[in-house]
Amino acid sequence: MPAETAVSDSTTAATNAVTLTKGRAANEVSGLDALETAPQRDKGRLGLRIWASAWPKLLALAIVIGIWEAAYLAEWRPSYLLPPPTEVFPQLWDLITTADFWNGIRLTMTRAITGFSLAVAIGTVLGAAVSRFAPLRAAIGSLITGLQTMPSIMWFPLAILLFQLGEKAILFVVVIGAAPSVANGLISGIDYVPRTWLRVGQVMGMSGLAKYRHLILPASLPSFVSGLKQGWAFSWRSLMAGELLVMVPGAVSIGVRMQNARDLTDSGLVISYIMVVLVIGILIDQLFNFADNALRKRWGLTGN
Amino acid sequence: MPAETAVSDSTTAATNAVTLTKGRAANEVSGLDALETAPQRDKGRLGLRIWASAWPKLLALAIVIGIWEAAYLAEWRPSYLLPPPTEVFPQLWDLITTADFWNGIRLTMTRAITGFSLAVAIGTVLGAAVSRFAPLRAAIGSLITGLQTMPSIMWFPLAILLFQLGEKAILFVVVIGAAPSVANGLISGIDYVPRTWLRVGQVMGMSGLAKYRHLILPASLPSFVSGLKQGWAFSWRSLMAGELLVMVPGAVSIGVRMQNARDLTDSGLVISYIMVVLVIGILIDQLFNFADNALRKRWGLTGN
Amino acid sequence: MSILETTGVRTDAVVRIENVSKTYGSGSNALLALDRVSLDVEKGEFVCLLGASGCGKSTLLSLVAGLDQISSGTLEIGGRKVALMFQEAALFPWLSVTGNVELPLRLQGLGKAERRKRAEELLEVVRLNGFADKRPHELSGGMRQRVALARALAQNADVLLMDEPFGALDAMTRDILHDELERIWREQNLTVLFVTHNVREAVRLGDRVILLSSRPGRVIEDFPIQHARPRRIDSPEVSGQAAEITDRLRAEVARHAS
Amino acid sequence: MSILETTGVRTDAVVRIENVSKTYGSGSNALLALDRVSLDVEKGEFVCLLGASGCGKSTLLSLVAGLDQISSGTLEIGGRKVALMFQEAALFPWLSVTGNVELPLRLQGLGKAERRKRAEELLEVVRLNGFADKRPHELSGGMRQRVALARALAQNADVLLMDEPFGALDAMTRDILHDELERIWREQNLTVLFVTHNVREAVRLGDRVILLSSRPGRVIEDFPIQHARPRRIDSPEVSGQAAEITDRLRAEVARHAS
Amino acid sequence: GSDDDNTKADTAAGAPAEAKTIKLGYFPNITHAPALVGVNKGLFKDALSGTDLQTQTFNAGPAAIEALLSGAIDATYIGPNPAINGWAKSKGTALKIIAGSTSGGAGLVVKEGINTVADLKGKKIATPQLGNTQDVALRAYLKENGLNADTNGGGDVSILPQDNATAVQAFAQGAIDGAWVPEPNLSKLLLESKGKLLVDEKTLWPNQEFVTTHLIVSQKFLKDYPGTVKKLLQGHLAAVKYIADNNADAQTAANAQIESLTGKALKPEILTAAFKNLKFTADPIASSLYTSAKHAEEVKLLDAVDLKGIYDLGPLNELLKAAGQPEVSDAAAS
Ligand SMILES: Nc1ncnc2c1ncn2[C@@H]1O[C@H](COP(=O)(O)OP(=O)(O)OP(=O)(O)O)[C@@H](O)[C@H]1O
Ligand SMILES: Nc1ncnc2c1ncn2[C@@H]1O[C@H](COP(=O)(O)OP(=O)(O)OP(=O)(O)O)[C@@H](O)[C@H]1O
Ligand SMILES: [Mg+2]
Ligand SMILES: [Mg+2]
Repeated sequence: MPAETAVSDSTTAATNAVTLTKGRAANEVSGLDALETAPQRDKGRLGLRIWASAWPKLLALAIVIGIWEAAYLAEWRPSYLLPPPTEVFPQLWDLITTADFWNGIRLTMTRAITGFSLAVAIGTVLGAAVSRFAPLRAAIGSLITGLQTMPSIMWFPLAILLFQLGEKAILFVVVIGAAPSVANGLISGIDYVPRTWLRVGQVMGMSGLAKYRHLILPASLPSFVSGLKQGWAFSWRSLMAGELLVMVPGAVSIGVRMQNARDLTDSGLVISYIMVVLVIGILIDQLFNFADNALRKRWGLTGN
Repeated sequence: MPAETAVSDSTTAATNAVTLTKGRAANEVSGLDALETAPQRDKGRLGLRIWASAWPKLLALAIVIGIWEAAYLAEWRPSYLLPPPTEVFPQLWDLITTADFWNGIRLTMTRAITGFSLAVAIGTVLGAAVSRFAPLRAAIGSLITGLQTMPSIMWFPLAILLFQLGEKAILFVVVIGAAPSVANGLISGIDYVPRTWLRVGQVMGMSGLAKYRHLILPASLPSFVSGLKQGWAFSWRSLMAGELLVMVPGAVSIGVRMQNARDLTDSGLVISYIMVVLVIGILIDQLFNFADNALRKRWGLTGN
Repeated sequence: MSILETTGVRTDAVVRIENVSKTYGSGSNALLALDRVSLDVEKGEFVCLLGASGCGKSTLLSLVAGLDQISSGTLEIGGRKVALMFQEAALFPWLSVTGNVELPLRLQGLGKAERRKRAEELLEVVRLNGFADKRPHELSGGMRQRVALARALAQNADVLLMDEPFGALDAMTRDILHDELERIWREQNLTVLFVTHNVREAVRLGDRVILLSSRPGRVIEDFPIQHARPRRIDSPEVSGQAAEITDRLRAEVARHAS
Repeated sequence: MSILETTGVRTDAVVRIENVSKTYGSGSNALLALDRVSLDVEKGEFVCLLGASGCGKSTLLSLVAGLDQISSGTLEIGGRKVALMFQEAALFPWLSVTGNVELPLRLQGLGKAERRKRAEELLEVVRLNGFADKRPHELSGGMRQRVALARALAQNADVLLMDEPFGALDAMTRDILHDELERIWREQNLTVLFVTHNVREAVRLGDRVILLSSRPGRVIEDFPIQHARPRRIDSPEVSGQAAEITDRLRAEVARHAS
Repeated sequence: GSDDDNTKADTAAGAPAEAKTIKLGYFPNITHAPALVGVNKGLFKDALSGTDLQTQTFNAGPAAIEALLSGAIDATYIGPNPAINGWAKSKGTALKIIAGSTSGGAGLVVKEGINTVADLKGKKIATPQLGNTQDVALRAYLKENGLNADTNGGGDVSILPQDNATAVQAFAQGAIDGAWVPEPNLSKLLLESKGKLLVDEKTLWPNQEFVTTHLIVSQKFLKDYPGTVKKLLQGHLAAVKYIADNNADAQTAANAQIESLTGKALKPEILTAAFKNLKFTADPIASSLYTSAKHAEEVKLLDAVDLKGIYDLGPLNELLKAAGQPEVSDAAAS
């Protein structure tokens, strides 16, 4: 019977975890219990912790590179279509050691952060408004998802109409691509705030802004953070499209560079840019994870 | 003092809501209490309910068309860039009355649904696996967000390499665009399953598949549904890009038609297709809302 | 000598409940939770509610607090501030213990230092001063309930509604909190509506004990408690009256069960 | 005549707790919740745990259930099936009342008809037969607790851990459930570890009553209850022993407070 | 790819081998008119007796080149730049240009008020894509006239690589001052946005000819199935001839094909104007390709690339000779 096994299993684990630490003073107890003492050990052995988070990544990387190299060696496709890692990595290195590249990164990241911040601001206000006013929800609730599904490129005509060709046109494309996602995350978070909390807020006399500030926003934060993450993805993709709208003298944005790499049918360069975009995406995700972990710790969802 | 006002307000409301219905038998009580009797009234007056959900949409539509017409009349931009509603609507009508258009819709929707289903299946498995196995999470958790940020067009070379030119290549672009979003929604849902429930599951002896089936999936459903919604948006956008990969003579997909409308700088047609895509997005969102509302009702988050 | 006796005026009702009914759901699914309940609570009065599980006590409190809408009847609280301590602690997990207690103070616009001071006092009242910085999930069930009590007291309301506030507490802690609650009630001239399953507790604290019938809830008896305060929960008077009320309650449940 | 006396063998321990300590957190934030607790529970024994709020009763149960890991000591339950009824009802909101009760049955692989039948029986035991299709949020606090009891019973375990199972129930419903629980315990030869704040309830039900000290929890007294069953909660014997235990408990709390 | 699903047909020794199927790519674009007309009128089908023709349309050069390189298609109509890129990246192993298709049909359209090259100073000019034919042409033209422009959009003249749809709209709205674009956008700018033709690109070339589109084939396919390639060329020549002989009918056919592929036809006036600006010829105008590549190198848009051998005009010339027409040359301009 599954139930039986499971319980006895865990109890056995408890029994096994017993050690010699009996009878120590409270803050001396350390034992072998992983969950219990994780934070303490962490301080002691930061290196170990980093290693624990790094080895799976390195392994995954090694596997991908292995498959890639194998595909190359097996001559699955001609090498000008699928260049081997040994060719691409030097190319990537050459790329990222140019000042030009970093100027492009700076330009693109500036746009991404500006656009995303704007999208978050607008999306938050929109989400809060839609979830608060029933007629607004009926009017534009579904439109939000509709807007999300619009390919960025279809906003180009409108962007040009409204903003000519300029940074603002890019920002417009980014914001209209990402804000609905942020709004949707917030709306779904608000919709799932447990009723008990809402009632607590009501007896406390919360209303209007105070209610949002002290109850709704913190309570819907998990879903909101996940909405932000999706919003980031949307804003980045919209930006990659939007950057083709405007060229700024001096620095060539990542979006343009990616497009060029493809236009030139330069497989090595395309793969290099894919890696660059993935690394940026991974780094940003780590930021979100920081926020998320802090949140889960506060909420008592981690550890023992 | 805000607290005071709020409470007395709601109590006053309660007092006002008092009517002549005193002393009726239990299932006869109806009164004027909106929250209480909503379901009953709904049955009686379906028309009213539809109207309540429709008028804000119609109003919003009227406002948008009004602004548009005003912009046209003010000759803000030349009319070949911003044609008036009176020109676009006939054009839209002409468009949607052709059999060709509907063939395109059928083709595109078939692809969208196939791709999305596949993305959901893969995303769910991926999300469940990542949230279950810590090393997998460390290895590819962040990569999932990284993948999401990759513009669809960058997958074209890989799609062609792997699948040549065919429906499979399109599906690949759609799935790789949408699956990470579904996975992320599930992961964040699982991360926020209240600890109490997990403990209840543990004492019940749930483990492995049973745990996912009976506890984790239902508990993370709200976040999962919101992930699905985002996933739909991603898959649709990826599809619009992916459809440019393969063009099948005869039935012209919506993605190709949109691109072409833009290439022809046919503003009226572009606006028509924007409307078509928005309407499709809105309809799909309504489907998600059905699911969502059913869910919220089950969870006791709606009504009184 | 109870507050009721000192104030004396019986027309000064703070909470006026007249023929209030409450139905949940509608159609064939309808459930009549309260059936024409009438009850007046005077200013400064301490009223205890007793009744079987599911008879509608929590429902009544939420109606008084304005959280749900009544189906018929009249309910007036005359614009007074109402605080409700819920049956479940319902603390906010994203706030620490002090954070939870300080929140109502914040909403009242108190400054930071003042808030801190007041929260400390309140945690002292519920004997949790050492736990100010813990999170709700690090507390035991009884401790959470006490934080919820401190939070309700922080609201500084005129009318305090309490739904089984001491259900998860051991007898000793409960005794202490009885004394504290009685002190605060007296000092601040609060009006209290107190739901409990413990008949002795009701007699220990209340000016009146109201008995509700089983589903649908209806007022079936109103016992005035005349014993002089301070009372002790294990005193013979309290025990005696509690036994009397228990018999009445038992009779009602038996009647209902048949 | 208690089950303990009939089984007789005191070495047949089902739950063996030896010198178990439990610390939450670490470093300066560490909190010693249990301090070298030793306790053996025999097969078929009904053991009640008493102690002040926050003394570690729930912690002990969760250790026995294998939900948390002990910090030091030995804990053995010999591979037996354990069910735990949590202090909060913790029902699954996405399942109806029957759905919640049927879930453990489903995990045991029972067929649909059988499940339905068993769930009906269990809801009958907790007197909630009319509420099978309601959702948890439509129940009162006490009703939820009873559903949680039915769900725990549905697990068909050898060892039943109960954390203040009747805290939110009125005296009458509680009496009924005492009888039902005693019957089931006897019929299925269950081993029960029962946390309560109600000393009379402990004496009414238990073969032994264990007293825990305040933070950190430590066993300070072990009262065997010898009165013949069936007992009545308002019988003089139960009251008398309850008074004795209460005095001891009060002394402990007073000692601790000083 | 063709290597997978084609088996060499049993033919008599010495006879050119034929593939079972040939996958031909093209764009639903007026500069690919021979393909449009050929497919629409069944001219390829007629020529490719015994070989099944599968067509595949693309939206832009990179995808077509990717498809050709990975074997998803065997031959395609394409512009000179993607062909050069594909040649360069595969180090001359992937493809061959086997015929020309289209010449001319590009130019610089500017706003009112710009009358000479000198007026371009400080202006914003769009081109379709960094390093493509038009982009290179503009840069070379500016350089010749003493104006500089860098690849980052800076210099005397800001060059903004931008897709044609964006450029057309931006021009209509006055967001840019001019655009060097191919047909049909050239006609669109002239007719709809009332732009002024400052430079007609063909005036910059000898004989007023320069390649816009040509037909390429994968080297592997060419090697395996020279017979099929020849038949493909036959179809191509037939299409070119058809356009020359029945211009009006060809226009209709091309537009019909565009409509069936994209759901929307070109406006008749644009169609006519574009056709007038374009010249359809099987001559690949090799000299313009070399010159364009040299220009690209000069403005540092292309690394030095050896284009020697990019043409294989043997089969084409055989067919031309058989038809009594002049042969074409793959020699660079002297
Ligand atoms: N939100 C709701 N929807 C439907 N029915 C409800 C809802 N809340 C309560 N009820 C029903 O109303 C009745 C009274 O519930 P209430 O919570 O007021 O009982 P109670 O007296 O507080 O009981 P307890 O002592 O167990 O807490 C119960 O039968 C319950 O099922
Ligand atoms: N997850 C946790 N993290 C940190 N401390 C905890 C945690 N759970 C319990 N504690 C602490 O352990 C001590 C014992 O808690 P426990 O819940 O076992 O008490 P209890 O005896 O069940 O009390 P009550 O009768 O109030 O339910 C308390 O001081 C509490 O603050
Ligand atoms: Mg209640
Ligand atoms: Mg506890």
